[in-house]
Amino acid sequence: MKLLYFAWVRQKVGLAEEEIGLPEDVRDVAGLVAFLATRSPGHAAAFADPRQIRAAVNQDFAKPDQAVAAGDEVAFFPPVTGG
Amino acid sequence: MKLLYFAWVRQKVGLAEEEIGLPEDVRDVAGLVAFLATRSPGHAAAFADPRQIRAAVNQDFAKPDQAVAAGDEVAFFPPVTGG
Amino acid sequence: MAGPDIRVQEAPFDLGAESAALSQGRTDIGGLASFVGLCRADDGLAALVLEHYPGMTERALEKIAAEAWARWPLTGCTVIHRVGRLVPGAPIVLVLTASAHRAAALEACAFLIDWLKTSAPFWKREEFADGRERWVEAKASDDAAAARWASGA
Amino acid sequence: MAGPDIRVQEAPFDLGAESAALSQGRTDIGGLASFVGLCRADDGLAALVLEHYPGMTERALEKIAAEAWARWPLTGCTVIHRVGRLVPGAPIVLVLTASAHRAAALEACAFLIDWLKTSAPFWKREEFADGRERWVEAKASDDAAAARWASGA
Repeated sequence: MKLLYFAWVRQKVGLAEEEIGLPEDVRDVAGLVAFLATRSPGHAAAFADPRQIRAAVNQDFAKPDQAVAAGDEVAFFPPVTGG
Repeated sequence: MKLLYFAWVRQKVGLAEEEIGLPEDVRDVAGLVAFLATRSPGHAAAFADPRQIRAAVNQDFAKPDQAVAAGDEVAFFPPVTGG
Repeated sequence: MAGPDIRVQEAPFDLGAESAALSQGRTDIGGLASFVGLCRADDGLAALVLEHYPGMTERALEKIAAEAWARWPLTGCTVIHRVGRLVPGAPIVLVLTASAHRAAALEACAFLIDWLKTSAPFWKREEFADGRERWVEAKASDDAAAARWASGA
Repeated sequence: MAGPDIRVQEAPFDLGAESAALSQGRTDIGGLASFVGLCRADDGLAALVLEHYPGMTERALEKIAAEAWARWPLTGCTVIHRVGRLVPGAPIVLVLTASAHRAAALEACAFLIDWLKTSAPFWKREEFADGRERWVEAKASDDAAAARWASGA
């Protein structure tokens, strides 16, 4: 699975992107967030408050209960502030 | 009194402006319209339907009951269509 | 900027130049909204001839712009309305509003163009390719658009 | 015009040139509305750094613009959003809409900028003169502005 991080999520994780093997028991965005929070102190800091995190699966905004699969591109970021 | 005409009011009257002596019994815009309608066939055509006419007294939009005096500049025109 | 900049002129205007004039060298503007009204070639229109009431027209525009200036926290406001003979494709009117905040700029711009349509002494005559002429009639929809603002919408 | 023209770029844009590109040679446009968002120098801001999600950002802008295109009878629509490091006074975003009718152009322009604020993957980091940095937080007022359109207002 390809993971992308943006804004302060990227800064806290310390990576702009990474490839991971998706654990069998991770089925949705919320589960992926919980799993990622255990990967490193940086990940833990980035995902400490899941309410601050937004996600996109294959470049579409995704809710916490959206399903994820091994071939997906999943991105995590703060609420957007364009315009 | 200085009178100004615009758009089709000007075309029907056949004048862009004229100076008139204000009859004593003409006290407001509606009275002035009724008086002007008697001045010439052109005036009569222009002022045939007072509902189609708008007025300004001293360059402010004016209602039919607005008072007019000899020194005023009074303009007549159709509803505006700018923008 | 001391207040709104109002012009009634025959000459064309330049949106880019007017917008730059409002924003150049400033760092307090968050949003710049503009509206340009253009002459359409409906029904074989050859030209629009715009007539105005010199003196009163400028006063009416100043008054409308001063009202927008009082109602929204604007940092700049330019209104240019052309008169004379305009061919299809030609720009007729420019409204440009600047503010620290986007909503103020957008609302003031819409307010100004709605009021210009109903409250400024301009008259449009249409000249058609076949020689016909017709004075444009005021639209009830324009009155309704302007009235929205009066009711505080 | 086949549809909206969407660009995400580091380079500045030119309102006058973009507006001319939408209207030049056409006689079916009655109104051209635009909004330019600029970088303000609030609180000693030295620069805004705009990050985006290449690929998704363009898709999101295409989707928002296609929605505006479907909802209003537009004859042209240009959306340009800059990324990278922008100093106070620099233009950040341009929304330009053209239509036969002014209300459609004005409404589509306001709709697009409201949705851009809440639905396009951009993130702003503020850099201050004293070395501090801060990620801009999403505003509830922006969500409210975007939600207005969803309710059919």
